[in-house]
Amino acid sequence: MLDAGRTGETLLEVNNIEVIYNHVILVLKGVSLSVPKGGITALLGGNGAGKTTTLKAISNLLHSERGEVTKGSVMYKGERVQDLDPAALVKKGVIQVMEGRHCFEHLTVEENLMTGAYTRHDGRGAIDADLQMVYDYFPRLKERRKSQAGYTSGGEQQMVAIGRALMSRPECVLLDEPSMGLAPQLVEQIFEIVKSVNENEGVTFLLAEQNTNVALRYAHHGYILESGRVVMDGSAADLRENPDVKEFYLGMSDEGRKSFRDVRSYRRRKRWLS
Amino acid sequence: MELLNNILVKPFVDMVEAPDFLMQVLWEGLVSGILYALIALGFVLIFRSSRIFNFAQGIMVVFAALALVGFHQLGVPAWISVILSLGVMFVLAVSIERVVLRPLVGQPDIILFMATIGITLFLIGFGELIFGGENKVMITEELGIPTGEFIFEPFGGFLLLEQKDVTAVVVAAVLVVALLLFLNKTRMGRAIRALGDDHQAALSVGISLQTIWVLVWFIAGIIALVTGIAWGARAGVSFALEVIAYKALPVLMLGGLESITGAIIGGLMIGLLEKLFEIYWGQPLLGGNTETWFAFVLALFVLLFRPQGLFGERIIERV
Amino acid sequence: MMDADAGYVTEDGRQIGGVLMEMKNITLRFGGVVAIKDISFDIREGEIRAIIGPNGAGKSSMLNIISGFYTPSEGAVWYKGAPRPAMRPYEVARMGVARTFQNIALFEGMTVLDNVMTGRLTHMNAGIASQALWWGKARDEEVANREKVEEIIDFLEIQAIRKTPVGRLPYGLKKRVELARALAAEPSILLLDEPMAGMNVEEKEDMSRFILDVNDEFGTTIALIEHDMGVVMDLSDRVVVMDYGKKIGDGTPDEVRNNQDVIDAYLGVQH
Amino acid sequence: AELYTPNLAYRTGPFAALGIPLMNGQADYMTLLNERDGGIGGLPVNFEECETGYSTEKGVECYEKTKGGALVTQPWSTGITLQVLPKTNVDQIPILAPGYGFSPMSEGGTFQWAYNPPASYWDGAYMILSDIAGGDMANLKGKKIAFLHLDHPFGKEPLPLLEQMAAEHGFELVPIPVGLKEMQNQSAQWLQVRRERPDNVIMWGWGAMNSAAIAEAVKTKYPMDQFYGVWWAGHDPDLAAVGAEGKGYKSISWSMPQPDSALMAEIKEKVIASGKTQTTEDQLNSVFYQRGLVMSMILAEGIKAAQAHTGNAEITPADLRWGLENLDITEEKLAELGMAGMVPPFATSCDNHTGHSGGWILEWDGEKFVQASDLLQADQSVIEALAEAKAAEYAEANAPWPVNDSCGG
Amino acid sequence: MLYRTSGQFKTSYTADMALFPVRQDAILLAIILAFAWVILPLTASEFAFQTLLIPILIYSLTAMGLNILTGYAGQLSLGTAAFMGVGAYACYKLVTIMPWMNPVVAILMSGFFSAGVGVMFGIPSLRIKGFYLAIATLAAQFFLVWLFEKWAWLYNYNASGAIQVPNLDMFGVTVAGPTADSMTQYYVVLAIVSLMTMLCINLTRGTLGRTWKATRDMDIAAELIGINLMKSKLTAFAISSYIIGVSGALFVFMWRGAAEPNLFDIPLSFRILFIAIIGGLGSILGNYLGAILIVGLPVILNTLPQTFGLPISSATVEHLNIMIVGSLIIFFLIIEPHGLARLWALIREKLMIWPFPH
Ligand SMILES: Nc1ncnc2c1ncn2[C@@H]1O[C@H](COP(=O)(O)OP(=O)(O)OP(=O)(O)O)[C@@H](O)[C@H]1O
Ligand SMILES: Nc1ncnc2c1ncn2[C@@H]1O[C@H](COP(=O)(O)OP(=O)(O)OP(=O)(O)O)[C@@H](O)[C@H]1O
Ligand SMILES: CC(C)C[C@H](N)C(=O)O
Ligand SMILES: [Mg+2]
Ligand SMILES: [Mg+2]
Repeated sequence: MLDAGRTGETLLEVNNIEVIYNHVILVLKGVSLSVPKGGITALLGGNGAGKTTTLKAISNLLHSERGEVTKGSVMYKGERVQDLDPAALVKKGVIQVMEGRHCFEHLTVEENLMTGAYTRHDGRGAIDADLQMVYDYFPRLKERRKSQAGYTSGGEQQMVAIGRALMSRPECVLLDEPSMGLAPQLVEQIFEIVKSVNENEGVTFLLAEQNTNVALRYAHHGYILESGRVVMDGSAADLRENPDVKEFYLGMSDEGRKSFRDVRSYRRRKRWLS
Repeated sequence: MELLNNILVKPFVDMVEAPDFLMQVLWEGLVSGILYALIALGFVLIFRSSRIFNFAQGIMVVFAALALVGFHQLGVPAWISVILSLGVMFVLAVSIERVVLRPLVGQPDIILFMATIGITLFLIGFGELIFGGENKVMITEELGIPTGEFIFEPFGGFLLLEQKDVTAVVVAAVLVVALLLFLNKTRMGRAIRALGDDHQAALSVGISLQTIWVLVWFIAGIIALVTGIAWGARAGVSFALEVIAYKALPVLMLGGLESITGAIIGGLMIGLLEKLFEIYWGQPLLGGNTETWFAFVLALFVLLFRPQGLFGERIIERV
Repeated sequence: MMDADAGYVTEDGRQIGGVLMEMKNITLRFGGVVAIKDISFDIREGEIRAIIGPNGAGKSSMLNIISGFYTPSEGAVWYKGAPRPAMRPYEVARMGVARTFQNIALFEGMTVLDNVMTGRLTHMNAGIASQALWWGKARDEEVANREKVEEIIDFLEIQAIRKTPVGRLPYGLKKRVELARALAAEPSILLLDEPMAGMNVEEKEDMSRFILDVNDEFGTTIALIEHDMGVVMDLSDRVVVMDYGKKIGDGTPDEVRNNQDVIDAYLGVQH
Repeated sequence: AELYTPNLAYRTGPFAALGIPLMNGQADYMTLLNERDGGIGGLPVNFEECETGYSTEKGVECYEKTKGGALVTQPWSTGITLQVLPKTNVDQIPILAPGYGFSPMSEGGTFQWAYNPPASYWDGAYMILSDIAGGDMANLKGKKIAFLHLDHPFGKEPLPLLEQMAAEHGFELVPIPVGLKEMQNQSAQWLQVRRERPDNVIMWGWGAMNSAAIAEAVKTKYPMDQFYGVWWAGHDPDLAAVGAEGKGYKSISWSMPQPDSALMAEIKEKVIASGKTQTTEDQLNSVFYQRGLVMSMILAEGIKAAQAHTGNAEITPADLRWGLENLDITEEKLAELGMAGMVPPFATSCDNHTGHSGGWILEWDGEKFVQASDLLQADQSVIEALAEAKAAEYAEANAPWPVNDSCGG
Repeated sequence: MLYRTSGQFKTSYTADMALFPVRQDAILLAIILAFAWVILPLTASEFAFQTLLIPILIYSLTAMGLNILTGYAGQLSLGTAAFMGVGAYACYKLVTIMPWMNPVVAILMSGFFSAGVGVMFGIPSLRIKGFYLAIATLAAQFFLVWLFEKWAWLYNYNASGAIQVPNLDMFGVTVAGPTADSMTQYYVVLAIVSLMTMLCINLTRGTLGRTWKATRDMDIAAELIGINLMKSKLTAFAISSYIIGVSGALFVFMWRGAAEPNLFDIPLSFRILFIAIIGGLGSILGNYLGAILIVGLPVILNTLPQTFGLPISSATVEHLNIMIVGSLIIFFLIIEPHGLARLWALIREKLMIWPFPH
């Protein structure tokens, strides 16, 4: 079951891309990944490793941040998608849930969800059905559907953002840090939802996560990014067993979980080169 | 004492003594208010969809009106001129989106604001180059707008309503209702509002900035044409018209930058109050011409109590 | 173990002092929404106090009340045994309360160094003339405070990015710069709103280290909101648990961890 | 060599519509001289324009830019005239402001470098009042006269005279300023007119202000025959826009179009036909176009006088100053120039920089302006006394101000 | 290469805080100063003084004042010209009431009047933010210009309603008025502008500057870390208006020679705003770059048709000018929204690492 995603065809492929911000800041130095259809792929790595940048490079949202892909290519279903505008990509089924929630503050929760259906033309009925589906996944949103999104709590906003993406009936969701700032219970809940959407609707996920622990429990496959390069990849199960990953990303030493009080040295050396 | 009397008593006595005149003052205020409101509407629409404070709305009014008159001067029938001018406004919307907005996506508000001032200058120069700087007469009759007047004789005095002003009021009302429905009840309208909150997020859900912006600027162009016809019918068409666009600013602030209702109510309030103030206080006590600043001071005063304007969206301040 | 006035000694032998700040029956309403409902708890000198609870429980709001950004609808904040009069947030900051923010609130247009220097504004008071001439007091102050700030920069290991505009920094570093800015004020109480959100374990370890060191070295009292139970349980001396505006638990990490209400409302499973 | 006589013109902005025909007239006259006579005294005239848009700021820039080789400065705005006035004293360049500028400029002893022939604004105001009074100022007593004016140096210019006259002849003067920005929207001003019910409205308007005022007057149902304008407020198209409803509107004028004059024939032949002009056919017989011709004629005659005086074709600004001070435009001279009847005869002198030609009332008959009075004259004893006083005041406020006492006066 | 910084080490914080941590910058400045103080005055024509040098300096100063408020403290102002007007009228009243006063002293004093008025109109900024605040400055803009027109005392009841600069002497030299020499005026302006620039640099890099920038970047956070927003905003309004007032006095007394109220109307405000924004908000250098561009451009555009002998009428040139200025504003905003100063910084950064691309 865990490796379910690996067997299928490749949905999304990133070949050796390089990204530069503001014409001077080189952030991605040749990143390649492939996302198998129907799987959950995790993109792990520390702060500033370039996870968000990678996702934005795929969804073509870099432009408005003065960033550009200067080398390499992004292929979706075997087709080059780099030069599409983000809207066209959404129509093709790739949608991104941005880091930091990004709700439409002044729209109500329900209106927020409805904007997700913007690119759809399959009729009111189908859209309403999907709205119902999102409410089923996130009952809390149904309660707050008339509130302005700007006034909902962090967790609720995260749900709105994910729900909104689902409203577009995507084939592939790029999920950026879904767990950030969420209560532990909610983190589990959101990942459970990701999992069931993945299983029930066959939606492919590429998720960038800091919370390695949870991510590797739900993902099928993982990539580890450091300073703009992929330094390691493998199946989630393999990664979980890797001693470096254990020490640096899962906070486990050989004796099991360390207490945060006991970490004494600030700098530790990794065994791989970044 | 004398002064207090002049400020607090005499104006009201005057109002009561000549009610027909008061009504005329109110009507004049109402009509200019509607016209301010029309300009403000164009602003609001663009502001909602892009947080761009579109300073060029005023010159768009002039430009649309000039195009209309210009086509007609070339011998094109009036209604075809209207269609051609709409075409011009569409081309303008597309060019602005292409040349100015697209490269400036995501820049701070003030930069986009500056860019619209750049557009304003460009259009002034360009407009004068092709249409010439002279005053033109709006083709009111050719468009079938009634030019007569209604004369009433209330309280033994007289009240004169020009039919073209009445038409302007009616058209404005229709336009507002249509816009409100469009923004609140349609998919596009929702997308426009979403875009105003967060460009990036809007992009990420597949709302195409380009389409929406062209659409919105085009609608603003249509509003500009309507405004241009209405104002032009009153005062002729010339570049001096552009300065009335400044009046739309306090209207916006007073009503709230993102509110259609605000634009209308703000426009009416400012139109009425500034006229009343000018006639009953400004002219007798302050040497006149208070209309240059009254609207701004009024708006400022209101903002002190409601920083987001009367109908503006509450500013969400959280940390 | 807990003496009301004299404080207590922690398991690892640190002496915790008397009550520094006390929230008394705080209620906070926004229009019809009750964000906080009659909550009381205290923070002792030298203590690391955690506030946890589900999203929207009112934790950040509580912090905002402490730092003067929100005024409670009912109840009051007591500071050093006396109710704190109504004051503007900057006056609260000048009393020695510093904080970081849940959604990073750095000054994006400034360099890291300048950001941290703003943290010391409460310690600088040269006149405008002196500043304009860059002479006398202003100049001396600038140098003296710069030294202080450099210490903090060293301490948090952000030397390399001193002159970088913060807008360009990755998230984790921004959080660290925010901590630096708060520390620069040399606060007596430091409020941290989810300092480790969005970090991986390695970075959380670093951050934990910094927090513990601040507490150790400067004796700074710390109130902290955090969703990572590992961190909360390991670092804090006492924990308050909020749930939709109500307090549902208060005590040592162990007590809280085993509180059934807390498990139901927040933890989901036992941690 | 050439005679460089730059013109600070405006063909853009809200004042362009009225400026253009005037400036076309000016330019065409010079073109005619260049085409027909090879210029003046054998030297071609360079009548370059510098665009000001009627903005004082731009005007001063243009003055600075052109003053290098210029024989004269023609500011084309009272505001600009006032601002360059002190500078011309230093730069020693004559200002030629035909029919505009500061009325006390007639005091040649004080304003040695400034000329406003053939008539000043005070002349104009006086003539209008005398037409209202039907020749006897005593009739003004008890009247209420509104003075609708551009809130700009130009509009304020006749105020001292009007105030003095009001005090002296016992009529009530109600000044109604129109801000530059409200020119096009005068509803407040006309509401005031409606409230005050003045017996007459005198308008000192320019640019888009005029058409708006005339339209509002029609709308307010103000009796048109009680509505008077200065000579810059009598632009044919402005009235044509209201057509018959404007019937009775009057404007004082020191010029009169003469469509059948010899000059017009020559202009048509040598300038219009050869296309060396921006003039359009329909402008030719308008009041403003033909007034433009007169304005350039005054300058050309000044140059001729200077050339005759010095015996050189090439003259200096100081020579031209002499020329402008010794203009003698007689009936015969006008006939000789083919301009009979286009302007009343006048002469200037060291002490009299204006000439005070007097003027006619032109009245809109529903289609065109027609002459509606004999030549009117302002009472120079009144005007001169006031001008002297104001000139002295000016000199004192701007001390040290060079005054030439040798003119007498 | 030119900007290689290797070999330049700093050993103390004082050295690091010096104005020019990079030696090449200091050299460049020295060259510019030599130009401004010696070479330009010796070679410039009257035309150059009047149409380029003096206005560029004065506009730079005004833009600097605006930049303090908008670029550093983040409070958008659309009323700059009116505050220049306050300075100009104050100066006019000072020199006409007290003709013995040293004109430079009068100019520097007139800034205090505009500072006062500036603070008054700044008070709403405590509640009103962003574009809404622009309304307060617009209220100032329109109200003050109206006042300049209606309050005859301000212009000594002159018939024209304009103020006219009388001849003013300082130590026996005429520095203002119709007979003043352009070079003298240039030096007076240069001295005042240089002094003000120095003060501004110091203010913006010190405590106050940080207070302002913090207010600009995130006012809520600023207040929560101990910044008194009221003080921060009002000092910004005061200092900014002071500088703008002084520049307004210079504008009329050292350059235009006369002014009528509508000179201080909104187009002038916008011109200053252009200079500040195209130059770069939050930069001192930018004001100069912006002023050079905005003042120089029309001069060049105006001379172009002549030099190429194109038969374009002056009106057409004017129209084209407006169009071109409008387009260039957009163009510069697009190539670098943060202004010419940022563009220069990027070039400088590239020069430092040249010939390596990243
Ligand atoms: N708009 C931008 N301009 C300049 N540099 C940027 C920009 N956005 C990101 N960067 C830089 O790119 C690098 C990678 O950033 P990115 O946001 O992709 O990291 P990340 O892996 O998502 O980190 P985090 O976990 O903190 O979100 C960082 O060093 C960051 O400073
Ligand atoms: N300024 C405000 N106006 C209206 N409602 C507010 C405001 N600030 C907070 N709230 C509401 O108060 C409640 C508590 O919010 P708060 O931000 O304190 O939650 P939290 O415990 O910090 O949650 P999280 O863990 O998601 O950050 C929420 O329902 C929120 O919507
Ligand atoms: C020169 C005139 C034609 C313009 C304006 N009437 C003035 O005197 O200023
Ligand atoms: Mg990220
Ligand atoms: Mg929170």
